[in-house]
Amino acid sequence: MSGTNAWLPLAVLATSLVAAVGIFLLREHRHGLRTVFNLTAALLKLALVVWMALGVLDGMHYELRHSLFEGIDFVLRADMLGMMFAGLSSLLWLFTTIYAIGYLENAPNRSRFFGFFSLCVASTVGIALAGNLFTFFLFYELLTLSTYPLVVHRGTEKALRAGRIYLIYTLGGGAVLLLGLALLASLVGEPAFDAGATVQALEDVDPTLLTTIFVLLVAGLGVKAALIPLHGWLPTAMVAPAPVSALLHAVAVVKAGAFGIARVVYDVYGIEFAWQLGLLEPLAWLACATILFGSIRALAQTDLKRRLAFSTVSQVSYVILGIALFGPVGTAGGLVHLLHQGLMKITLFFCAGNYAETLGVHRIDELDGAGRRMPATSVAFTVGAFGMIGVPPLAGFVTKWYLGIGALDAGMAWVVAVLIASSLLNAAYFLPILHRIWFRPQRGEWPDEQYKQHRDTHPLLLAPALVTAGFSVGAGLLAGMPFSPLYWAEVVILREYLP
Amino acid sequence: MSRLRLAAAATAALGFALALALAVIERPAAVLNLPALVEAEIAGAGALHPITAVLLDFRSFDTLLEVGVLLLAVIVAYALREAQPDGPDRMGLDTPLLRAVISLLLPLMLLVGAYVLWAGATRPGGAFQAGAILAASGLALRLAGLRVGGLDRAWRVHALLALGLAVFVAAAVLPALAGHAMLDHPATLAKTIVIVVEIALTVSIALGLLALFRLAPPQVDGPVFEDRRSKPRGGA
Amino acid sequence: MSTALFHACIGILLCTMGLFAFIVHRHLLRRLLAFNVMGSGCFLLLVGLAQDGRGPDPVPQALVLTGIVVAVASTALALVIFRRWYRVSGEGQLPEDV
Amino acid sequence: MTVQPATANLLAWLVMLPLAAAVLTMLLPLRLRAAASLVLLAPMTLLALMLGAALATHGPFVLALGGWATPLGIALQADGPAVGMTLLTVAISVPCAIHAAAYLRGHAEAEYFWALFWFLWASLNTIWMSTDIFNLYVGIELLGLAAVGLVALRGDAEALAAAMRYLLAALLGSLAYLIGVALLYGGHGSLSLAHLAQTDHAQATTAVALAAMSLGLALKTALFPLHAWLPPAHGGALTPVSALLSALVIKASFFIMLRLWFALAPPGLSTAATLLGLLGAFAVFWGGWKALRQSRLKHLVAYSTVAQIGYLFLFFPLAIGTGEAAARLAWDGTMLMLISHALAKAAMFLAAGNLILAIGSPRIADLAGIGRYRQFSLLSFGIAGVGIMGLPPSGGFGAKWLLMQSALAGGGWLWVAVLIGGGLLSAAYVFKVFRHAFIEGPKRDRFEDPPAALEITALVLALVSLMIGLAAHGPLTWLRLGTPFGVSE
Repeated sequence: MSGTNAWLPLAVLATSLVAAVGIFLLREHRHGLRTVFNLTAALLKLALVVWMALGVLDGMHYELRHSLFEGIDFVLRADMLGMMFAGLSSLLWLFTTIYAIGYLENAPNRSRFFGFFSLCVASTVGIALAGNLFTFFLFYELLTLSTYPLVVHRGTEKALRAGRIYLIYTLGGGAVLLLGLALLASLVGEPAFDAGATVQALEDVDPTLLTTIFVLLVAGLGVKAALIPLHGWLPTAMVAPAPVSALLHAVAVVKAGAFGIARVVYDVYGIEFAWQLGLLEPLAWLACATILFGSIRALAQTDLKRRLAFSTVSQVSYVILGIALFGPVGTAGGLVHLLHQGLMKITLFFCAGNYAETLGVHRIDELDGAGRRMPATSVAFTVGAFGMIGVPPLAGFVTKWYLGIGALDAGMAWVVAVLIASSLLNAAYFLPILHRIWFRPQRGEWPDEQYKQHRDTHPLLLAPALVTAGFSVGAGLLAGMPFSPLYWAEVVILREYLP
Repeated sequence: MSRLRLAAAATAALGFALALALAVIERPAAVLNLPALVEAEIAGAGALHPITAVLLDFRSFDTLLEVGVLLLAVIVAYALREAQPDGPDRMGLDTPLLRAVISLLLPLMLLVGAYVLWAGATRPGGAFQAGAILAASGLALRLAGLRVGGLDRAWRVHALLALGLAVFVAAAVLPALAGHAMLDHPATLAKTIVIVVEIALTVSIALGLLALFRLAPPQVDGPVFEDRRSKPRGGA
Repeated sequence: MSTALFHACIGILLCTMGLFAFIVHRHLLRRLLAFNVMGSGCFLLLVGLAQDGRGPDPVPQALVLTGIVVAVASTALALVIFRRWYRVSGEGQLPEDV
Repeated sequence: MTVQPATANLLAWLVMLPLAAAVLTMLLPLRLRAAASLVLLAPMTLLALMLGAALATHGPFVLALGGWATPLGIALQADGPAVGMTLLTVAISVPCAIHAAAYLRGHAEAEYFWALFWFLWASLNTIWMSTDIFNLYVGIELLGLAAVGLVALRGDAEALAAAMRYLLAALLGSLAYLIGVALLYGGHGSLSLAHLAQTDHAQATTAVALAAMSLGLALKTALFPLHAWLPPAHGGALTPVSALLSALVIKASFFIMLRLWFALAPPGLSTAATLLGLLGAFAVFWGGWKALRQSRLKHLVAYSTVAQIGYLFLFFPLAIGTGEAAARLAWDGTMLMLISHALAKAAMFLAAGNLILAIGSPRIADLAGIGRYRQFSLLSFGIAGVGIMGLPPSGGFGAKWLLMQSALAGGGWLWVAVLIGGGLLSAAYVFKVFRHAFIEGPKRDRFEDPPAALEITALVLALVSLMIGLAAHGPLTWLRLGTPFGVSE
């Protein structure tokens, strides 16, 4: 293995780590330099990830190994699944950074914010590149730590409460995950992402113990993936600034949980072994319950961001559902939704942030007539909402289609009913919003109108929303083309799960 | 005093005594005969009296640290000293009778101290005993309201206090500079070194004990202590 | 029982008494006295036990000399701190646990 | 292994130089004491590094002081743990000294701080290296008195009471230890650990001696329920003193305990070991709970030390009566815990002291608003907190991982629960500080600015405590040299 191949994963990690350190050291008023740091790191990371992803596609092997203790290594490795997640987060990080620069203009504590912001993405990429469950756990906990200051960023009583709840859930989840991990390590040594080897090592082990470990791992990861009943932190964390919500819901946190479950099912236990142990069907049940529960709760919310939050609870479980469906099509549906949900949900949060920043609108019933004041933002929001509902040809439709077929393949026809019910619920909570935006007249003054000189809103806020909206249209329309999310998901399946 | 505490103390003390008694009764016969070893090696040591040989040669490292402990106690006492140093006016009794007695006793005490130091080489005695006697004579002087003129300067007192440890450390280090193990004095010099160290120790121990007494003066009145720190600092 | 063993037993007795007093009393001077009683007991035990049935042994005697200096230094230090504490607070004992 | 006297003498130089420095800093004019001490840090560091190199080339070796071999004389030894701890002492003392030089500038406490500091260092090095149980006694007395003196330096009523309480505990602990020495010498006629290790341990005398010594040392280490002296002493001392005490001083008595148990533990001692482990477990929860309830920042950190000490004592049940693999993992975990706690806790105390300087108040509630203005101090506190919470990638996490693996290998589910539960509890009290620090409000916007030397030393220690988790493999292999765990590989 050549030197660069070992150092490339580290370089990807280092881009945002170095940026984080640099930003921490900057004085608060050095806005220009901080922006340069932020954008350079984001672009550089994206370029490196794309380069590495193409390399992986060509069959290159990128691995960095460093011995931590006897028998436990710190491993950074690029594989297809990891690159998929790394690609998603570095792409969305770029947009979120741009958005955050616009959003936080003139706000205090920007050094701290962007420092932890970079640290957060470094952890996410670390999660994507982790070559064994131990390394995964390192970054998973680092993610918890680096998101806390972002959640409490506003420093209000509500924000601090949300931060406390966030910590209780995530650190608790981390502890459960650690327990599962430690048990697993005591059985197999290094818990490598190598399902074949693990299965061999686990052959003689009591299935009850294996099930316990699986439950512990999934429970620990399920906190971040917001599986019921571990989802409580997500709606509370809505008090954070909009870019942080985007980070939590689309780029990093919930995705890290879902991605972790994918790793556990595919790379630690192996999907066949997990199926044999009978672990997948309960997971599917749990995912379906979360999907329906999230949607029903979303219906009842009057706060726009809270409705979106419960929508996330529901949508992330599509990913889990896809993972729990035994068979390539279901897997494809789940993995592709990892990307699709990210694109769509980030669009929605950018838009919700724009409404709040530009008009001071937080509640859904204040949105009447927003389409006329902010047409571009509203178009982006509409795209995201239709995508979530699963209207063809948008990205969400592709997911649901594959999940449905996958469910039939796996012999779980009832899942299709859940999917239909969920889509109806999605429609039920998104369409009224769209109706208010486009078809209701404005009711008096906006609560707190800013950017009056702009036709819509500040360009730094608008552009990211439009671009991600465009991506979610593209991901659906061009699903059959090379390098689309679906293409990647299929490559992952072909390369790694169906030898 | 609560009954509970009494009971707890009694139980603890009783258990402790029983365990010790058990340990004493059950103790094995020692395999090793250290006194015989001391006897065998004493010719190569720096003193003829076995206790002095153990203290200042075989286990001189212990003694070195012990001198450190004493100096350390004096340093802490200095660090915590009163804002105004106590003078003879606060400590001395200054009665003619006391003066007379002390003027008679003092030469004798100094003589005994010197003898005890010298005797340490061959029979019970040595630096600590001599130092204690000298400290007692110094104390007697202080009580009579007399001061030793040369000891009014803090630096001089400090230097004499540190003398013992300084000389001992120097004696420890010298063989190392000559390529031997630390504290390993060549047989020809061992006796001289031991004597030099003993004299230095005697001075420092005497002064140290005296300083400890002086720095915790036995009066209850006097001004209440004023905070001596230059500016307050958050923390406690 | 040899003299040495007798010394050791007295040592145990002193240690026990010292420990009891150390726990029972709150006044710092009493506790310091208790500590010194314990210390003496300990030295007696050290010398007595070593010399029982084995004749005079210079090693424990030397150890005890060292131990005495250490004990004197510790007691003196304790008294210095006690005096200062007494001056500052007017109390002869430590405040109960916070 | 025999080595040149010059090499073996490195061990003694590491005690003599600080003693000489203590004398020097006592005699120098006031204004030169700090400067001289800072200059002397360089040769101390160099000596420790040379000792490390000597161990790496020659393997473990001993120095017979005065040329008298044991059991007649006293020997100092260089094995993995001894040299490791010596290096750790350098790693903690150097930043603390730099911090103290800045912290004490212009304060009356600076007058004798330096002499006490050097005595402390000399006694620590003695304890790491000595193989003679009576010499260890003199060592812990020197250490205890130096530590008490440092606590008392502040001179106010609270500091004096804390020092007095600490002194009483230290004296009682030393006496318990000395009784053990008397029994061992009475029973075996030797004071050398190496000789004592070869004696028959299966009788009451050794057991009682070990029990008395362990009790005394546990009191000095502040193991629950003997910890009452620690929070006022560590919480109330001057900041650099708190850091030194929590990082190193309590570790010294624990270290002696480890040495004794290696040399003397009679077979079938798992009950006593379990008892120590249980006390450790209680310490973890009680210390954590009390830390959470504190309203003063440094007292919170001090109670955190009470909790973290508990983890160290898990070593006994994990290593005694379990398999070889479990014992080895327990040793690695305990050493890593000791090192990373030392680094992280020193960093945390220094950072806490800086925060206190910045807000001008010892109370946690007064931190409100500091998150915006003095993020640097807060960052150091946070990084150190990662180590205390045992979250990755810190050394604290690595230690917990190893201890957990050891517990799982030996089937000790209880200890796993302690490790995980204790981690959550520590997260609760660390984040309590942050919850207050992040409050934004109109309360205040003026904070003092601590000198850069104070901030940088805290940050450097914190970063080292974080990074040690990623670079632990080498040091851990090294720390096994000359111990019962150093066999394989």
